[in-house]
Amino acid sequence: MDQKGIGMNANTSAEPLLKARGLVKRYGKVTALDHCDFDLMPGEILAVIGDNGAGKSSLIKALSGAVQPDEGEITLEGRPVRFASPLDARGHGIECVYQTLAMSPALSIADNMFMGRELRKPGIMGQWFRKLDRPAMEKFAREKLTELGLMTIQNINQAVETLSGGQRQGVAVARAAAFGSKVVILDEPTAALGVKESRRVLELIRDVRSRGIPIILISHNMPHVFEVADRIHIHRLGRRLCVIRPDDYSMSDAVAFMTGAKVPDEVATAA
Amino acid sequence: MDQKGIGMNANTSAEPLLKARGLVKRYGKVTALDHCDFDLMPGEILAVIGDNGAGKSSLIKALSGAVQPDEGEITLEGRPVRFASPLDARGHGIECVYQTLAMSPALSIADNMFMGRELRKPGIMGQWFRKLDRPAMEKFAREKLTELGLMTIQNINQAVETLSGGQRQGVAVARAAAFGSKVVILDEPTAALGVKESRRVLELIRDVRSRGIPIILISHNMPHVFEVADRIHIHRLGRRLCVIRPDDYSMSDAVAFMTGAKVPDEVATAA
Amino acid sequence: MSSDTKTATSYEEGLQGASDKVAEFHEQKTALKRLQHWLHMTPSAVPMIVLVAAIIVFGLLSPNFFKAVTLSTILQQIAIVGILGCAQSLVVLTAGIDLSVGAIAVFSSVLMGQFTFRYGIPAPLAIALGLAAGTAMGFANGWLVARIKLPPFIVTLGTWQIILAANYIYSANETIRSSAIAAEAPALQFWGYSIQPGGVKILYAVFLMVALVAILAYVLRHTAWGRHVYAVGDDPEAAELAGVRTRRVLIQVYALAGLFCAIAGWVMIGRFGSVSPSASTGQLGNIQSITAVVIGGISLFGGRGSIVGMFFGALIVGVFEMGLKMVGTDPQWTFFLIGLLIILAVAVDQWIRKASA
Amino acid sequence: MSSDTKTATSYEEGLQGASDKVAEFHEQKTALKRLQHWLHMTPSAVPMIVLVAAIIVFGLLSPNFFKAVTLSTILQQIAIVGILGCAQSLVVLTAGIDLSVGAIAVFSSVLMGQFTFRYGIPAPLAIALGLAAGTAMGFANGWLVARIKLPPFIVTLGTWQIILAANYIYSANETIRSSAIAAEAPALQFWGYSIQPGGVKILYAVFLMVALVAILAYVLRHTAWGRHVYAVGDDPEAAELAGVRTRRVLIQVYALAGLFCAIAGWVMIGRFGSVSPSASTGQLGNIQSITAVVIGGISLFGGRGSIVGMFFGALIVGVFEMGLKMVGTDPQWTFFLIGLLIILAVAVDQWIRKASA
Amino acid sequence: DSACLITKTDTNPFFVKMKEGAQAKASELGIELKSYAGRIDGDHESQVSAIEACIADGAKGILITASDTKAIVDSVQAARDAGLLVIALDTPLDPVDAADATFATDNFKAGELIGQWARATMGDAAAEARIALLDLAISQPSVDVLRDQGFLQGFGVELGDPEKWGDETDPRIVGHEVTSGNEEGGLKAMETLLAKDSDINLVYTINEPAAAGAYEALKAVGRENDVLIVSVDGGCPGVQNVAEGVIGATSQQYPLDMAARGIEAIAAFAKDGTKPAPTEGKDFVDTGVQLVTDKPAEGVESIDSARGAELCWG
Ligand SMILES: Nc1ncnc2c1ncn2[C@@H]1O[C@H](COP(=O)(O)OP(=O)(O)OP(=O)(O)O)[C@@H](O)[C@H]1O
Ligand SMILES: Nc1ncnc2c1ncn2[C@@H]1O[C@H](COP(=O)(O)OP(=O)(O)OP(=O)(O)O)[C@@H](O)[C@H]1O
Ligand SMILES: O[C@@H]1[C@H](O)[C@H](O)CO[C@H]1O
Ligand SMILES: [Mg+2]
Ligand SMILES: [Mg+2]
Repeated sequence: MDQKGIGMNANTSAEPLLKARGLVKRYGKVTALDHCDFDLMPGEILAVIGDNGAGKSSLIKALSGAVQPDEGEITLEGRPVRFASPLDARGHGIECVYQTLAMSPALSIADNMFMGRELRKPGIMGQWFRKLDRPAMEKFAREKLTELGLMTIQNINQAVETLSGGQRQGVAVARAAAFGSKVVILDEPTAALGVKESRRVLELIRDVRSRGIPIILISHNMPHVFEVADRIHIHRLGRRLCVIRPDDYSMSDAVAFMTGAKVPDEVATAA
Repeated sequence: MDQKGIGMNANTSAEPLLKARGLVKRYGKVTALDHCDFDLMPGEILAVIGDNGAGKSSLIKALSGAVQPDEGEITLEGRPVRFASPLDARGHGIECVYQTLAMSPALSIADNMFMGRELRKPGIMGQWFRKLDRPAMEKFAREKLTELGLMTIQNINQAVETLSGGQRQGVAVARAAAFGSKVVILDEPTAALGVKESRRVLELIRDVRSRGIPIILISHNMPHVFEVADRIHIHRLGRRLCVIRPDDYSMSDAVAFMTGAKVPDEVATAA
Repeated sequence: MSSDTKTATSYEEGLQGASDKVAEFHEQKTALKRLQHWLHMTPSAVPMIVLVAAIIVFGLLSPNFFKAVTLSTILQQIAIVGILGCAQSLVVLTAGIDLSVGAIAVFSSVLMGQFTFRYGIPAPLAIALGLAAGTAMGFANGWLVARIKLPPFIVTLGTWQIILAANYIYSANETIRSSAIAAEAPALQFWGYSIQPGGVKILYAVFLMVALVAILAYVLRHTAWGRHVYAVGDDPEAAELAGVRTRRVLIQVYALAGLFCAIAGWVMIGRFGSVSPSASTGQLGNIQSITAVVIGGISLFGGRGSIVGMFFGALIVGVFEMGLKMVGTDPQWTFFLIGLLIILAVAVDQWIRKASA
Repeated sequence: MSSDTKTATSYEEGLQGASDKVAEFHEQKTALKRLQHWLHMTPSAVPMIVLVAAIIVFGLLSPNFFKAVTLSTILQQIAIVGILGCAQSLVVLTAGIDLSVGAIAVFSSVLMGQFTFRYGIPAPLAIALGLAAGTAMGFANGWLVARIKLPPFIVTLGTWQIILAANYIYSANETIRSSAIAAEAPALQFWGYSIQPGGVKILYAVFLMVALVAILAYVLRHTAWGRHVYAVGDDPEAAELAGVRTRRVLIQVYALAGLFCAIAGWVMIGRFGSVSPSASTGQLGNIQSITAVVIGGISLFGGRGSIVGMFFGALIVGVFEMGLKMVGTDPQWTFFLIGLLIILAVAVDQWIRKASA
Repeated sequence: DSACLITKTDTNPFFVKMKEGAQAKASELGIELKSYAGRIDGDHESQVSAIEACIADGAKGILITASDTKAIVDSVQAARDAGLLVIALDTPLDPVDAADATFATDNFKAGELIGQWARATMGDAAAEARIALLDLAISQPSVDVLRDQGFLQGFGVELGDPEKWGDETDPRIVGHEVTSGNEEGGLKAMETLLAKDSDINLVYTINEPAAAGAYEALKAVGRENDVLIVSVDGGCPGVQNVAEGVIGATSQQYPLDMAARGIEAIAAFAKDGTKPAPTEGKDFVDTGVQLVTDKPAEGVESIDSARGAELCWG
């Protein structure tokens, strides 16, 4: 059974930037992804919503190289890809904020932001002695955090483990937004954030899109989703149930779909 | 400076069930609590809101024995108390869901729910051989999760580490709600939860209150806060800025207070 | 103001009639898959399989191996390591490590012996005092770990040296001879007695080891205290927040480990006949017990594994040592091959777990 | 449908004019607080203070201690442990442990010697081969840890035995004499040469140790690779997700540790003159280097600590051993006191950290 | 004046007694004695640092039982260059003249004596002997090799390379196992060899604790009376074991004597620079070795356990 996106009026002709077909991921007895499809169009904000345990995180982990799907294929800009690791996916310009944040608690904010792509000093020190350019990294990190309004962070060299939950999430989001070049994936980026900080993240998401970079946003916050998303991928029981546009459906409809209270027309007829 | 709750029309005569005065908690250079006051009235739902890093989690950790404040005092039902540990607080009937959830990843859901208050078999096996009553514990755990609608959990003996973020949070909330006898504290209980699951938690909170047990709810979700809270404690820069009633102020006002955009009248005159 | 409250969550109307269906997934249930799943669910099965395989291989290689005497000899050779392994397992389950197990065992045995022979204390009382002393040494470890919050490795590295040095200084390196003990204080040698069903000798010490393993397996699996030990090893902060008295549990674990070590010390007297302060258990007991624990599949990061696995781990090492020697390898090669075995046994374990995940 | 969207987040109007003020807190800045804060920020300062205190105490206790010769002797005595400590620090920072360091050092030194004397390979080439062999042994450790995902403790416990046994078997327990080396292959003894400013002998080995510590400190602190080592030790999963090639880093760390061990092996030849397969470094090098690492404040759980701390840790042990010897303490009392020292040094460290937190 | 005593370990009773002998003599002569030891048998590095500490401390002389007889030579030379008198105790250095003097047991001879005794005692049965060898350690330190090879030579087994044990091809040898020189190791090694061949009737042991362990294993299978155990050391518990029939014969050495004579030599050296001279015809001062047994065999000189007990050192 091929799950079709519904309500795809625009971009139907355009080729998806990131596409997945028939992804399967099993954890022992649990099947987290059950022949799941996925499409991300160029320049769009795609929200992914679904119940807890529906398999959203598993999906984006498969797309970003953090887990290897058991079956199925992924294409990026039309070319089939297999990401062996997150670094691999990152090399292809896919940047991801995981639900678990992926930070090294004992290292500083700046160290964490540049993990795996550190800046080196110009000249001999950098080239030959591979010396890090700490001032540059710190300056950059400070700027990015300020953009997000995370000014309660008192010291950029603070270890991440001393930050509050929300502060940590802010750092992770800032990292992804700063470095994503083709796709930015955010798994519940505002879950631990306050009102002010959430607002900044939404603005940031729009910013990123305005740079032409598409975004995948997983969120349980319907108002946020309906505010920023161009399309909404509704995930249910390990697979894509349907894709809707926020203008065509109400939040109630979306909630009804994802919880199984209603079945979207197209799926109903297809089934 | 004594911070006064404002807008406390009802219950003004009643003595707070849990009260704190002048709490101070420092982490090295950072002062997370700066002479903070706190009052929880019997039978109420008290929301605590504030920016990320404002010190909300630090406050409830001090109230639940997870950290020892450097200064200040806490009274429970009018009697001064000092909680040396969470177990100590629990002995006084204070049950807490921490932001970090406090679960043992390798242990099962049932083991986690009953950690520290395991049920023993009746008769000799329990009394002399201290044998656990697993069937009873599992049954209870299953019931509590079903109440919360966490039915995607397939196996009550699953290790907690194999649950999705939201499922984990659900287990933690179920634990606190099931065992709290005097006060239930929830630090962002719905942060990782879906729409359906969040709704169940809100219902659960009301349920608990209807059993006469007051609840402290930390949340960044203003609609939820305004929906269920009797009073709202607004936390800013490590201390209580003011306490408002949801009927007296709008969400916009609350947001303005907590982010420092506006100063509540009483505080303004007092300062 | 309640108007915006209502609107804010109005989309939740969509929840009306939400499905309560649990996801159901079709699984291929091949025999292999089922085996793997069983192995995964039964962590001590893996070392057991390695063990059985080893026994069969050595049985084929060496004609004498498959005799009851050989097998009972192996059991009696691992009795001490098995008991020390119980102590070590407890500590490792809390994400600790105890380098002092061997030293405590040796010093306890020396104390039992010297109390009897130097001060003329009746043997049963001397044994009780020795057991208490071992418990006290373990308690000291636990106190340093739980109260002063020192890393277990460093605490027990220190107490290992301290106890061993105290052992030599106190005993003046004097051995108490087997014949003297047999004549004057046979209680010290109790665990060296044996039953001989059908001519095959089985030491009391072997029964003791099996009993201790069984008791500990029960306690860890079926009592609240056992669950707390796992929780403390898994994530001590979470355990503390969840209401476990982590420090008390830690101290109890180390003290109990000390008691087990002292029991091992008593068994040593029975097994070796004499009381010797320079028994190599003092130096090697820690590595041997850790080897058993790890081959048995207990995670050094705490919170995962079973005591029964440790027992099989000890057996595997015992079978290998005996088997290799009977096949006639040179002692240096035996050493070499045991090293390989340690790595291989754990690698096989890892492989099976991975395949079944 | 956008109507409810607007309403849903309408309360965010309250954000208009939100304060951007950062919380400011008044702190009491007493001298003690400031000292504690400085100690907290400078983790290697604590062992340094312990060290200075120890030197002063021994200087008072023993008239001969405070001589340049004594101090240079201490430096030369810790040269090997210091270099092994570098290897151990790297591994421990990744939350691993390397029990095979001493065995790799001894076997590498034996290989260098035997290559020269058994096969007549020119000494510099033999040294290069020995260094390569040490690196290969480390690589094998790393491969097993990173690829097969075996626990480092068990891997290196296995390779420790394997390498040591191979060492005895290959060398046939033969010592190569100092006079033969001096005559035919002086390059092997290079690190045993010394400069003698003002009559005080300082071995090249001491300079080498200091240089290696300095280089490693630089690499760990100021290069991306160094940061990755910390990240891998801190939380390997997070590091992997954040884009660190954890497996590659791990393999590099173990291989580099192997290289350092081989260098230590070369230094052993210089220091002891001869090449001996039964050098006790093979047995004790691991515990000695771990002691230095832990007294130096590197966390055995990975990700925290500095190589300079390890250096002070090695020095502390060296000063204690020498000091106690010169005061004339009985060897068992020395072991006893070193055991106490290990616990005390770490306890003091812990206490300062706690006080300043 | 001060002197240093450096032993292989200080956990082996042999060295404990050696230290007692040195200490007694040192107090008598008014010399300050500082003792050092390795952590384990074969711990060469600790001995090197001990020598360095003695030099730094300005001692007059060093008594050393070297763990690695070849490797220690450089350090000993450094001490002699610094003006210290260095005396090898128990174990000769390689070359012997690396030390100023040597007071030692002839360990090869110690082994040879028990080998000869065993052969004479077994008589014709020696041709079908089933021999178990309980050695010290897999690193094969020199005492380990000397005693083992001496025993085999004395018994009439053809040696392979006399520099190592374990390469003999004589079918009478059941196997070699290592014991760490203590009861625990002796017991385990004996159990293992018995499992391999239950007809063993002659057991060589590196020292008396290992012999005691082997006896326990034999007793456990009821063979304590028909197996011959031989050993080396002559410590008091060992001699008593000879008297009780646990050990058939043991070669007794005299560590107290060695140490006392070593201290005397250092005292003399400190006074007027005289150095001790070696025993006639040998390159070291032989402190003697005697076979202790209550079943003397023809052609092998021995003393009985009563006399052995008078001379013993533990
Ligand atoms: N490492 C794992 N081992 C076993 N099961 C797992 C693992 N990770 C996820 N699962 C299971 O896979 C299913 C999907 O999990 P996933 O984390 O993808 O859900 P989700 O949609 O992201 O949920 P949430 O909204 O709560 O984050 C869940 O049932 C979960 O229990
Ligand atoms: N263990 C700690 N060590 C050092 N600093 C800490 C520690 N815990 C909290 N802090 C600091 O204390 C301040 C308050 O933290 P807290 O977690 O109480 O905030 P919060 O209001 O709960 O924030 P959030 O909404 O993001 O959870 C923050 O600046 C944080 O960095
Ligand atoms: O020579 C000594 C003694 O004879 C002792 O029995 C064991 O250790 C050896 O090195
Ligand atoms: Mg998720
Ligand atoms: Mg918080």
